[in-house]
Amino acid sequence: MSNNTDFILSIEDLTVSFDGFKAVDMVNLYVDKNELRVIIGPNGAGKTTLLDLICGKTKATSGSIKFKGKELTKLAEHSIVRSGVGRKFQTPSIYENLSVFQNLEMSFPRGRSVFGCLTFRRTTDVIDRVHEVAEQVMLKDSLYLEEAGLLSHGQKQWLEIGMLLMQDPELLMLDEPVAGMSVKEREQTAVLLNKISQNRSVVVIEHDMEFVKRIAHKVTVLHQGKVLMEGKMDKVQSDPRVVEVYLGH
Amino acid sequence: MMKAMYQNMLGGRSGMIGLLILAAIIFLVLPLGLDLFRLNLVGKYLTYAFVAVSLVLLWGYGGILSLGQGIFFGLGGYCMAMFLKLEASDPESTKIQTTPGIPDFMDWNQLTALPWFWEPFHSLTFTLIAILAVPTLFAFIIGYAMFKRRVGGVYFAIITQVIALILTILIVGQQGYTGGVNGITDLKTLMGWDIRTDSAKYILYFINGALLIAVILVSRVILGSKFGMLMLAMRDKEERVRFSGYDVADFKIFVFCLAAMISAIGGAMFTLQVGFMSPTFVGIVPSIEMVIFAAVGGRMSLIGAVYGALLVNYGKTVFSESYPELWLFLMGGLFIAVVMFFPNGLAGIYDKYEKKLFTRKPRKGSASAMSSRTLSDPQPGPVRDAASPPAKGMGISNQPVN
Amino acid sequence: MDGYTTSELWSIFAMQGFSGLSLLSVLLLMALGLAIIFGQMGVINMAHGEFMAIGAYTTVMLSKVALEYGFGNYYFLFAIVASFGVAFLVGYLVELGLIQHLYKRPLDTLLATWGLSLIMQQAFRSTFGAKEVSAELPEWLMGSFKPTETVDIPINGVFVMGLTAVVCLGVFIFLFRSRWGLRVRATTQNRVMAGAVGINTKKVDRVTFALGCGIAGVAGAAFTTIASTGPTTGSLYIVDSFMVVVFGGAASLMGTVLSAFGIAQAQSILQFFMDSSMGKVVTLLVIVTILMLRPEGLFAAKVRR
Amino acid sequence: MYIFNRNKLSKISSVFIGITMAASVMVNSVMAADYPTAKVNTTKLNVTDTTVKVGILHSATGTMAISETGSIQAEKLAIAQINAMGGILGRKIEVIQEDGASDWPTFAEKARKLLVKDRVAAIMGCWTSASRKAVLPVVEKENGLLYYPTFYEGLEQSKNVIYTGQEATQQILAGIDWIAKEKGAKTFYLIGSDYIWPRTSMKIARKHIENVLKGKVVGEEYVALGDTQFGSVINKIRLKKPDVIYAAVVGGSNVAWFKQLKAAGINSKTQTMLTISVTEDEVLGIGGENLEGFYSAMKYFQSLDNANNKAFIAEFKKMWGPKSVVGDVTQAAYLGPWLWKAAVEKAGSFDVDKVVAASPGIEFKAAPERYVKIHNNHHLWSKLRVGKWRSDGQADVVYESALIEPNPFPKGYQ
Repeated sequence: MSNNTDFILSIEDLTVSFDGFKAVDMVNLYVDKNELRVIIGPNGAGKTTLLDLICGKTKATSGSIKFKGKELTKLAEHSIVRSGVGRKFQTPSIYENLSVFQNLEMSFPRGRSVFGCLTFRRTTDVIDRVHEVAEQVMLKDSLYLEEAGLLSHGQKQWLEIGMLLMQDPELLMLDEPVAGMSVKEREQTAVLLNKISQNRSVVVIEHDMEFVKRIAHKVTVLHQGKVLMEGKMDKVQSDPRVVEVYLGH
Repeated sequence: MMKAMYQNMLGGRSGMIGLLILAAIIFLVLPLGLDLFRLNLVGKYLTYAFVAVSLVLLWGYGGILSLGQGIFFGLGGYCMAMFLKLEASDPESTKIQTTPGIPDFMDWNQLTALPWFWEPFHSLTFTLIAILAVPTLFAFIIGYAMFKRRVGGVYFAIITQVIALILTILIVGQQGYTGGVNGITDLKTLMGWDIRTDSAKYILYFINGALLIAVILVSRVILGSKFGMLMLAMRDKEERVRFSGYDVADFKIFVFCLAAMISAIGGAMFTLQVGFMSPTFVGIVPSIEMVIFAAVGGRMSLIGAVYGALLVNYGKTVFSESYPELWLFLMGGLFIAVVMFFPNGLAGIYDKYEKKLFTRKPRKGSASAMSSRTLSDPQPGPVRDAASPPAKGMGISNQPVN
Repeated sequence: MDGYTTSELWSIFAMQGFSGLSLLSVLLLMALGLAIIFGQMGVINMAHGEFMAIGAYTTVMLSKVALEYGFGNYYFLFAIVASFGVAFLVGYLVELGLIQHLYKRPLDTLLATWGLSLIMQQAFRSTFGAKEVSAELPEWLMGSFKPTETVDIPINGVFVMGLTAVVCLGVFIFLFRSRWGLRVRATTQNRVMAGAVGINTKKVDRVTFALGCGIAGVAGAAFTTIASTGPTTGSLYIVDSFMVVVFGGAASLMGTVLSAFGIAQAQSILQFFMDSSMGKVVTLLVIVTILMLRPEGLFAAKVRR
Repeated sequence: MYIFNRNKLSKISSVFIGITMAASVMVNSVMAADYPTAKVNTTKLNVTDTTVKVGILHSATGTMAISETGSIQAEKLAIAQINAMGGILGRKIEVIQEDGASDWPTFAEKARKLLVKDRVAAIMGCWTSASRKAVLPVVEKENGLLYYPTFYEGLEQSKNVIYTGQEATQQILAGIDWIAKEKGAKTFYLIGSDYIWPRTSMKIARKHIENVLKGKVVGEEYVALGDTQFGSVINKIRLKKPDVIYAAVVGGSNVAWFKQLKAAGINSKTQTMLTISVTEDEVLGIGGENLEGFYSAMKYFQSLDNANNKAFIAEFKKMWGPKSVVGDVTQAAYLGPWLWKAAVEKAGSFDVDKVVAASPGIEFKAAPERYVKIHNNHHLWSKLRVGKWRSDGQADVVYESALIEPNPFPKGYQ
């Protein structure tokens, strides 16, 4: 792994400990450009913590996270986002009191400073972009819903993905994007993710193996804060260690 | 363009009507209906309204409860008072002192020269700048230290309260420099203009009213911009905002500084109209009372806050005259009732009532304008949709503590 | 300072340390109650000082009764228990009528309890009058003993400190060694789970809140040994107590004890070498600065967020 | 200064009381018709053919209410007595009472209201310096007349104010002289609450101790208003072992101060203390047993043994209940309406300018403190008494000075 710049994201020897408990322990992970990587693992394996570390929500105890060759561990959250990393949370995190349009508009990558916000104007390029993304995440019909809180659970998940797409990130991290979705919605989401990953890298945490099969280029299995194994889905699924971890759990 | 501007500043038709009514009350009804004595009282209440408005921005929209707005009200007031005091302490009228030409309380405290930080207050220009800059700078320091470290919610409230306490002790303890418990008193003229005359009182009242309306307009512009929307978003889902690439602390610092500046204007006008400034307006009790003004008026309503300040103070004057025993009970009950039953204060009650009356009509200008255009694109222009947010979701439960 | 000899300085530190300890007692008793209410339940009780005043008034009233019937020498022990009881009871009622509706809104509790404190202050004024009243202290609490020639230690200070130690110990045992404590901790850590395993969480909340108020009542009884009681007595300590709790790290009782100790000693020593207002200003400033650098307080456990 | 023989003076004056009282009744029986309203009131004051309006402006609510209630009662008593004697220039006094609510802007507001709306001929009012400072610009601007009862720091003199309490030098110098002589005191420890009155008083005390008595101030300490922790101060006092503690602690702190002293084993057997901030009113809160044997320097004590005072106390208790206590300020407040009456009658007019002009030289011989006279500087000539507190909350007067000239701007003490 000599040259970091080959990868969009390279994580090396990443460790975080909470009062001695190592939630993530010497993890190494490399994600290619335009790759869709799925991270699986039993509860408490450290999956969400890993995403937290990448996006800066949790600070690493040691190790390094490089994004496009740039060290992220010391950066503030907003700087990480601005450098091109988007993150979706486990439970849909949208602004329930704002309209769907406003939710998307808020994520438009312009006017992010105080002054920028005060002088921000809703120009046609903003409107066009919102429409484009709304179309993509299947929310075109709900665009003018006054309170996004009224959307269904699945639609909220899409809205949050849409908000990330507004930022046009090079790395998109999704924490359980299909939780609480119907079978049909899952299928639509799978299509969506495959489309999204055509021009950006995506890291997904997911439990639904059927879903994972449909989208994953490569799968990483985390267990007790460590990488258990990594590879193609079929290979991972048949690995005895993985089976043991899941069944033994 | 003009239309957008109008929508933005005045919050649409209903917002404009509300503002016009308020202006009419301040500029016509009260001056015509009240004698100068009562009007002067109203003028004093209106200086508190600045603080109430600042708390709508800070607390209602920003979700940041400051229990130390008295700090900024006081700093603004003290800056003004320092200028007026220096003008009142010319060597001629203070010739009886050991050191003529310095404020009387300094002389009593054995100071023989004007302290350095008083010197620039000889200049009115400097004073006017200081009234705005000193509290803002102070707010910036506090805000920077706290928000950058994600101190929020309850902790922020308690720490601002302690800072208010520190400042009060300091002002009272350093009486040679500050006038101590008595405050800075016996203020007479502003650039030779006697502020105690009837005509001056009228003029100051109108200036005060105009400034208040101006502050409300500016606040509306800010709330109507993307900034206002962001405040709501932040109060709702701070993490999401942060992970959309915004530096949340910057926005909090800004709104805290803005609130400080608005409160300071109120403080300066207070000094001018009342004729002195004292530490009683800096401490914990006035600071928390000012929160109740905003709460009674409606913590999400700029105009409501003004009515809140007027009503609570009027109630205080009336009740403390006739039923002094009852006043604290009433005030305490008001706190509890507003929190438990009317979290949106008067504005909330008004909205509810108005809704019942005009169910056919869409409610507030902006939000409903949006829904009536559901099929068309929103117009390019400033983001004004957030000017009148849905009244739901007042709970500040989403405040992260750290 | 102007020319103290070494032995004098030595006695200064001994006596100041002691005077810090007696400040500590009231502060700690107040803060302990708050730490339970705020730290364990997340409720900001701005009326906490008024619960202390309830205790103080109870003690004063009992002292009047005791004088009348001539058992003035022993009433004080009984008064401590009574102060706890009365404050506990009022706290229980307040939780029932007010606090339980506001658990999810900490900032709103702050405002509502502030309103409550205004009402309670006026109630004191209407009942006991605006004038400050003070309890007749039993003889055995008066005076001081002198371990050395220059050191004087007031006996009431020693007594109050002993009382504080006993209360602290009691709270620790209650929270960490009793079944009730287990329920309290279970409820505060995971309300839903606690409810699921059959704990009556509402009752637990009520008792916890009332317990905090009761301890404030004991603080009030202790307070009567050093000063008089007026309607606004409670408001003197409320901000300081909050500082102690926040400074110690809200969730840690040990932190509360240590921070009360630190703050009281710092203030006491500083007030000796500066004047009293500057001593207080410096103490508060230092705390605020430290809190800005370390918002979670001194002794907060690192938790996985 | 001390040239009068006290005993002789007291005998003479007690004879005088009867005469003056009788005389004043005679004078007051003059009809209002002798003084037509148009003549006695050229400045649109609220004076009719039968009445004259006077304002009372104190805190009836808030933290200061405890202290100011006595003043309100005394003023009302004086006014009731004056009315019973026929009023002033044949006009009954009608009181408009306003509540300053312990809040300084409210004081200013209400003063303005009394002067502008009610057009009162005089205001009896204020207690704290802060409230007076807030009211002063209003009174001067509207050309009103304020009778201010509290002993205070001096450093003030206004055409529109008559100060019926002592300014600082009147309360301090003679008391310190006495205690220095009586106790042979050389070292003093000064302690006060942290605001203008104690600070000014201590400044004057220090200069006097150092320059005149050649004694030594071994400590000077100020505690924040409302502070209840005196541990540090008491420790310092223990180390410094002053001959005299000179104290000006006020309000709630006062109680804590004496209580903690007693708890620390410092009492009048081991320590001399002279305070200038404890009157009978304060003793109620502190408790006589905590004070026993300490000294206060005041111009008036309830226990003063003279006919004026006995009559006054009897009337006061009749009006306000037998449990009432009367302190120094309460008595000074009682003087206000009487001094105003005398000045109005001397001027033959209610006009403020004329009353002010007539005021210097006005004497009041029926004063409970026995005799006062208005100085050109609008303060009163008065005596200083030192009282030694008993456990029942009353004081034994152990020293009485001669009349002291008021000097609000003392040279050499600034």
